Amino acid sequence: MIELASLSNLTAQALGTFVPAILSDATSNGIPASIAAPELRWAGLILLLPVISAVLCGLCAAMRVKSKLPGLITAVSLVASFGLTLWLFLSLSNADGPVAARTVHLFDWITLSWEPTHQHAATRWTSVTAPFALYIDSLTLLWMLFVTGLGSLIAIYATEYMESDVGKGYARFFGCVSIFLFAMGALVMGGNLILLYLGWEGVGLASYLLVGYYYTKPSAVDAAKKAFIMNRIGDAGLALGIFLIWVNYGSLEYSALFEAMQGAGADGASASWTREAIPYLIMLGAFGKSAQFPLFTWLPDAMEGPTPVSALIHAATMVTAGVYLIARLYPLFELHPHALETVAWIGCFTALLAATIGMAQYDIKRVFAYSTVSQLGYMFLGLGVGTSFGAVYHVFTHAFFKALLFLCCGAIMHGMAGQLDLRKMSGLRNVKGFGIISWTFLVGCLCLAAFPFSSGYFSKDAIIGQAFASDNPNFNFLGWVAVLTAGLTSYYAFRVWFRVCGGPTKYEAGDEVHSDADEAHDDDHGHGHAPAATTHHAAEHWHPHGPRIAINAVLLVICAGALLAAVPAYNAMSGGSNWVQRMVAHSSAFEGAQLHDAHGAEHAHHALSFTGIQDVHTATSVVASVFGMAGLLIALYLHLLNRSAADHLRNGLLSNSLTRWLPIAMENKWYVDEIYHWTFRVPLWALAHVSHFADKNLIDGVVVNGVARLPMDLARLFQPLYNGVLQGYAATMAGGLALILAWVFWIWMQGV
Amino acid sequence: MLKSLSYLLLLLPMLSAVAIAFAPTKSAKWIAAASTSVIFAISVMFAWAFTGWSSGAIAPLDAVTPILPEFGINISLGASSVGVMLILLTAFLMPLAMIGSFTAIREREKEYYAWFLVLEATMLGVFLARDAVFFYTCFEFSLVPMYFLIAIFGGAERRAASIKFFIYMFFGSVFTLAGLIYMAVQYKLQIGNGWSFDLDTLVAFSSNPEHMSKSQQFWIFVLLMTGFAVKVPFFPVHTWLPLAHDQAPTAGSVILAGALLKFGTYGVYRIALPAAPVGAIELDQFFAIICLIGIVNAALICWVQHDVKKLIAYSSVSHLCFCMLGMFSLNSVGTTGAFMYMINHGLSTGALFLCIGMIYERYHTKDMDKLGGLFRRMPVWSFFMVFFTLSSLGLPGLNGFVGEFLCLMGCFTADVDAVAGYPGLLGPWYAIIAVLGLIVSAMYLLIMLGKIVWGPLREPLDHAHTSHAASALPRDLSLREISILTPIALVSLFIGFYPNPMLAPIGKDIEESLASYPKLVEEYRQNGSLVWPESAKSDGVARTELDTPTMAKSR
Amino acid sequence: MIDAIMNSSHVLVLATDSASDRSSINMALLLSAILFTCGLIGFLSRRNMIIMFLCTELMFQASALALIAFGKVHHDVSGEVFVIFILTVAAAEAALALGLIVLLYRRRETLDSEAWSELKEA
Amino acid sequence: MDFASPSLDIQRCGALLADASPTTVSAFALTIAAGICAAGLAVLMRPGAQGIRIAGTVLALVGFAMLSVEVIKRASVGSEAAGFPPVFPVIFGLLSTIGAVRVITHPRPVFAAMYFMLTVVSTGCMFLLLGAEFMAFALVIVYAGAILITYLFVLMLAQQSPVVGVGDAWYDRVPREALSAVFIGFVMLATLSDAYFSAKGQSFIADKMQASEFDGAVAGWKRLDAMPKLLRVAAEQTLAVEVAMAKDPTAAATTPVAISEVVRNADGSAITMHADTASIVVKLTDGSTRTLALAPSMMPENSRQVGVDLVSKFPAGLEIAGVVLLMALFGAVILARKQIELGEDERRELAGMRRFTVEGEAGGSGGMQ
Repeated sequence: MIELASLSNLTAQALGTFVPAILSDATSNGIPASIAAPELRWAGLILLLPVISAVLCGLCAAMRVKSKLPGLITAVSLVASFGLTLWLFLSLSNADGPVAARTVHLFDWITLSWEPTHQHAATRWTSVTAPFALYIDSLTLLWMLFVTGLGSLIAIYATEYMESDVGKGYARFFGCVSIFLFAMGALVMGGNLILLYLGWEGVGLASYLLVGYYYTKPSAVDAAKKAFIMNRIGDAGLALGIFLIWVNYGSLEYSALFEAMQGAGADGASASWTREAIPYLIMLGAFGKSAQFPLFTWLPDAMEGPTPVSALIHAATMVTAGVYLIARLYPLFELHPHALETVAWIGCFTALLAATIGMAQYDIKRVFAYSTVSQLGYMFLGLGVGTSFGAVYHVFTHAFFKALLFLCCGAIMHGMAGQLDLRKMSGLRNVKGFGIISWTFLVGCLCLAAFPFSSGYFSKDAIIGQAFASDNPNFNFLGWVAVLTAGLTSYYAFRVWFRVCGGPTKYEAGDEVHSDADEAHDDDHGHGHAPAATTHHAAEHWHPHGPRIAINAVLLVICAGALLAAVPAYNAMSGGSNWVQRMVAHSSAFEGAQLHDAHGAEHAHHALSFTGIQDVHTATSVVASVFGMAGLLIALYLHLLNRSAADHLRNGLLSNSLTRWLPIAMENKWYVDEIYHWTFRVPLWALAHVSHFADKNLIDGVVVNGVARLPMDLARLFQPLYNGVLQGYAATMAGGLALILAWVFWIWMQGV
Repeated sequence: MLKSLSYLLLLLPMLSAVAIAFAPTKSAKWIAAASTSVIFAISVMFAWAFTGWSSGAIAPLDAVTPILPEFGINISLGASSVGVMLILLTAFLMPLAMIGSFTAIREREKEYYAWFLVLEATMLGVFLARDAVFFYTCFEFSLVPMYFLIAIFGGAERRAASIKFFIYMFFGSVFTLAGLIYMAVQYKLQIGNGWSFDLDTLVAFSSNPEHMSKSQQFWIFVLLMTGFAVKVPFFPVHTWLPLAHDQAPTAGSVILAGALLKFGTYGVYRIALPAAPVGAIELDQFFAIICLIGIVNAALICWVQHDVKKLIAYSSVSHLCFCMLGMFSLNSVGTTGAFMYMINHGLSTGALFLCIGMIYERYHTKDMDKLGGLFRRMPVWSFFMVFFTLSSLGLPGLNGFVGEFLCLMGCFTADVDAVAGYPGLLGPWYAIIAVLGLIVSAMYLLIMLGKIVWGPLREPLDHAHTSHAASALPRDLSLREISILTPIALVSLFIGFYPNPMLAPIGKDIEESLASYPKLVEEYRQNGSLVWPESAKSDGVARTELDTPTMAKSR
Repeated sequence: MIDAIMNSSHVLVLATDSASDRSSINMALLLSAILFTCGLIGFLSRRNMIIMFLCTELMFQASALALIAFGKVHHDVSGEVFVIFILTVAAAEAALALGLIVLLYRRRETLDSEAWSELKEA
Repeated sequence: MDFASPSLDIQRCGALLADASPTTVSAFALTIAAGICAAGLAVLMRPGAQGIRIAGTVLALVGFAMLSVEVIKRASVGSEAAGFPPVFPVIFGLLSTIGAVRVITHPRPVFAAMYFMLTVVSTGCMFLLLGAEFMAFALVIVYAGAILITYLFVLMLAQQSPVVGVGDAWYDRVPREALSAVFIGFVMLATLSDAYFSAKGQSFIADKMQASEFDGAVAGWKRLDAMPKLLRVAAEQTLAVEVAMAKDPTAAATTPVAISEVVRNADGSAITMHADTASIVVKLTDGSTRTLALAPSMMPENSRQVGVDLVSKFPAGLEIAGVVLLMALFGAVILARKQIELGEDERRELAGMRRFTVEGEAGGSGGMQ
């Protein structure tokens, strides 16, 4: 107990005590003014290298290269890219002082300027300028470090993982990965919102192409489509937000924008709805990309892509873009506390929702997909309650451990012929070649479950602690929800591990979907699957095969990364400063003074005061650890020690009419997809049909053809006169002549 | 130099058409390809020699050939930077369309290529015209070659399509002619130094409050817009387009989407907006709402199409409404965006039509339910298809994005409540609804990709049979086809990443030709109306002078 | 002989003085109107194609008469010249139209004009 | 020419029509008369009993009489002399009208043709009364002699003989829509007669006649001018008359004077027009010149005038008329020479097949669906 207390003090130091000092530093300076740094133009290479690699991959595809060359190219260029990022980081970071933001102008992209028409708009609102420029501050560097780092590691992993596709989709895969890295780089390093938007859509594209990598599988195609469209909804929000930012702040470049935002209260502009709407629209974009509540359903489906993709894009990097966006625009959000509270609510709700779904999934990749959604919810909670550091730190740790978990899943899938059902695998730790996988898997699960003193533990507690530290009772409530979710997280993480790696050794082969789909059906008339070949394969000649050096090495490196991600926190505990926190504090994501005025870490009363622990973060870690351990123990009992109890419990819930909805709803993902289908897609689809019908029959049929038909019908009116008999025509003619004569002689001439 | 090049631009296509008419059938396509390529080279030289890039002014070429001097009707040529860009676009697409038809057209080749060259002459004429009558003549005459191209070389419903196309267009543009003539007659009556059909003169005349009253301006705008709206096409008058696109031969669709539809937008920009600012401002919201309906309606319709070509055709409607929305934001940003959109729509939709044409040549169907998973069969084609689809849905980094972005930006900056910004008349709400169109466009385009490019392979049952009969076309794209699509792709990428060389001249051009707008728009925003003489002095003058001199003169 | 020559101008032209000239002109005009009307009525109401053609001849007569009467009014012989043309046309028409009537008659064995009404739609 | 543009002429005619006030009454009278004629004709058109037909005849005659009276009354407008009542025009007019009415009412085509001949002949007489002798004879020769005979031949070829008991073919007995036809005719007759015989029309005619009298004479002399032989004959006769008239009974044995040539002006005309006389200058054989005043009777007669007019004023029309006739000849030959071939439908019908032309198909229009 004493030990625990001392530890918690250390934790408190790590997480809390440095905050005021750094904050005061940051607040006094504001966001450091950016420095134009033309000498850093070489940083553009970080973006250029993936582009070159993408082009080369494209050439390989065109030349039908049948070797691992594309993978090699990509891996090399991404590693080089990482090296450059590291170099950039090292060259910019000095011992302790803040890293001043640098802007590097590469070339003009969109430039449109005009003479000012308003007197008071002489400086801003005179141009729409979006140069291809980089904005490099500590947040950028932090993000780019793990993006390029994990990117290159996963590329190396994929060179082996994708080897069965060599000569077929191999070049395509790596080309898309390169495009992704370029887009992600543009998103993170871009010096203005338009460039961010380019990256934003670019990663969406890469995600689309990679999720749909197994394009012969209709489910993969649908998943890709769904991912892109749902993202597009978010993107639309983001785009609107960007426009409104321009309208309200007059610029799109970060450096000018932050300046404008900091002076936002002073420029005398009334708080119009356009200004109020900005954070909500930005939020929509962030939620789309980061799979938060209204727009989260695409992420689990996106697991149709190859596993390295899931690890890289759908766990570590792309999905955190939403967090990056809000962190990047934190000054904006701080102007709108209600928006931040919304972020917190939605983040927390998503965390809980996704955790409950994750508990009931059998596909291990899906479990971790929901887990990703859930953890992203934590990050947004962190942003919402005001600890951008906590959010970013969680992004950082999560990138490692979740990538690790996915890569482990991928390795298992690779070795088990595509098997992902946790009911069909058991005791893999004893299978030859799966040792490294199992133990790195365990490390991942520990981090995910926030096992004390793992990296996830520190980052998650930074978030939850901040929630409890708040004066806002809503945030305290959210904190409790988050703690509960932490317990659930722990449960489902270990449910997977105990099921798959623990217990007696037992396994079935999967259907080899990911590698055989192309191979088996490259004949001219093959459609879909060739089941005979596969079953044959599975039944007689199949043995699980462990991964080779590339996968194992990468697993170990990322495992190390996941463990080492806790180092900044330990560093802080031991009296140093948390490196991540320092990075965040010197960027635009620093937590502004107004959020922390009322609730410093030191104050006496907080929501967890009943535990008797003075420091809120310590109290949080104790409470959360209790919940986490509870989850772990339940998982241990249900899924390792007494597996039949799990089924028993499930049956018990199902048989009780009061509770039977719970497992059904959870297993069916709370029917969110179905609700969307019936509330949005179907009415819209019906509207489309109505539109089509109206267009074809009403506008074209009645109006247009009607106008065209009018003369015809008019003619039909006189048709009886033309009865075909000569004398009929003659009578008409003569009558007409008589009438004309009568008119001429009796009327017209009288008037002349 | 510029003058002779401009004449060459007009004459060369006509001469080549004549040459094709007298040449042996075998050489028709080669003549067409060669002459369109030469025309493209000339247009590049023209653009190179063009002096108006930085000034933005409409650069008269001093190329005036009187036709009816007593009525002031001349063939007078001139170009603004915007016009030069459209000329470049047209001349760029033509050789590609011609080369793209090599295997598709095997009967009546001479007619086909000759009509196309005539069409090119009319298109270049529209973009070069500085005389209202010459403009209108080219504007209308383009219908004739297109009519024959659809009626002879089109699909199953080609007759109905061609007739509808022709009559619909003709019906609309008669009103435009009426508007132009009204302006000219008023000019004659009020200025009194004879007739003039010079576009700049007429535009300057009719936008002057001393000459045109509020209601006159209003009706001039309505008249001019009627024809242009059909061409654009705006929402309720768009129904000719899907049919015409669907039935036209591939190259016809390419040119229709790439250049012909731009007549409408160009006309709005070049004539309707500058000539009748009052009408434009007062009707602005009406047209913007029409655009919005068009965007969403057409996008939704795309969703339920089974025919790829129809889908792209409807998406064209949606896109052009988007473009016009940008233009009707009546400010520099939106109008620039509209122009980028015009060019980019020409490129990406044209390329999509080419892609679909290639599929049609191989499978003889455009039905999405019969085709699927073609990536397995034709990866190179699929690459281009995906590429241009993405460009069409406005992926940043490709050409479509710049225009789309600026159009939306135009609507936003025109916000009434904004702190500041470039004045305009629309607000965020317009853009918000337009964005819905973007979402739906992503939806239908991806569904299209999902059906024909991805998924399990589906080919028409009789494919093996027909492909042998049809031609020696390879399974995937031939080198010729790749070399058609590659330039478009490269240009798309270039524009996507470096649109600046286009943005600056367009901006200048807009500042020049819509010079009166910022002030008027600002005034309208503040007062809700414009100070404009309700009845100009013209009425009395008109009545007294109408009877005598005009009649006598016309004898 | 000389006397005969001197008086010969009155031999054939019965009406030389203005009033009787005018009354015969008037009668001629009236007759032309009546003939035309009769021809018209006949053309419209008779079913026999030959009679219908006869009626057109009647209308020719009427117009010839009117031409001559007005020629007299104008003291101009052009009116008579035109009558020659009318005669020409009438003769040509009679030759062709009657030939056609015979052909038509051979087809349907009737002279009823209503037997030929294919021009009507539906 | 006076009538530069026909529209002007009509307008002037209309202006003339408008100014006389009694026109309203007379127009009414004319219309009534035309109406009575029409009523009579309408009765005659219906196949009916003898009594009704007689009534119709009486009615038509009354109408005709009223019209004639009105018309003759009008002829005196503008001239003082009442003149000799125009017996011949009325008689020929009546005959002609009776013929025309019978043409359109007689159920037997042959009789109709015969009545038509009556009309032609009496119209020819009318031509004579109007001083158009050449046309009068031409009409009778061409119509009665040629065209009518053709009709009769065709009637013989085509007309079925009346069936005993049934009578004539039904389509000859029963007129179609006689009433409406008569109504149309009535409107036309009323209009025309009103136009001709209203006060304005009459004064227009009178004015025209007066105004153009001199022009007519001039034109006549011009035509003589164009006929050198006739001119010479006229000159010789005039000279002879003049010599005879001026012959001094005392100077019996003078040498006869002969004309060597008719002197022509610079512009080639020989006849010089004065106020109302025409004169020529002739060179005599003895070298002297002499001016001769031409008597009105020297003017060429009607046939010559028409002939000269035809070739000098309307040569193209003449040529075209020739071509028309030639073509008609060809046409008639072709029509008569061979059996016209049966159409597709007829042949199919004969072969017992379905007709080719489906009802309603003919109206199918392509175009916009």
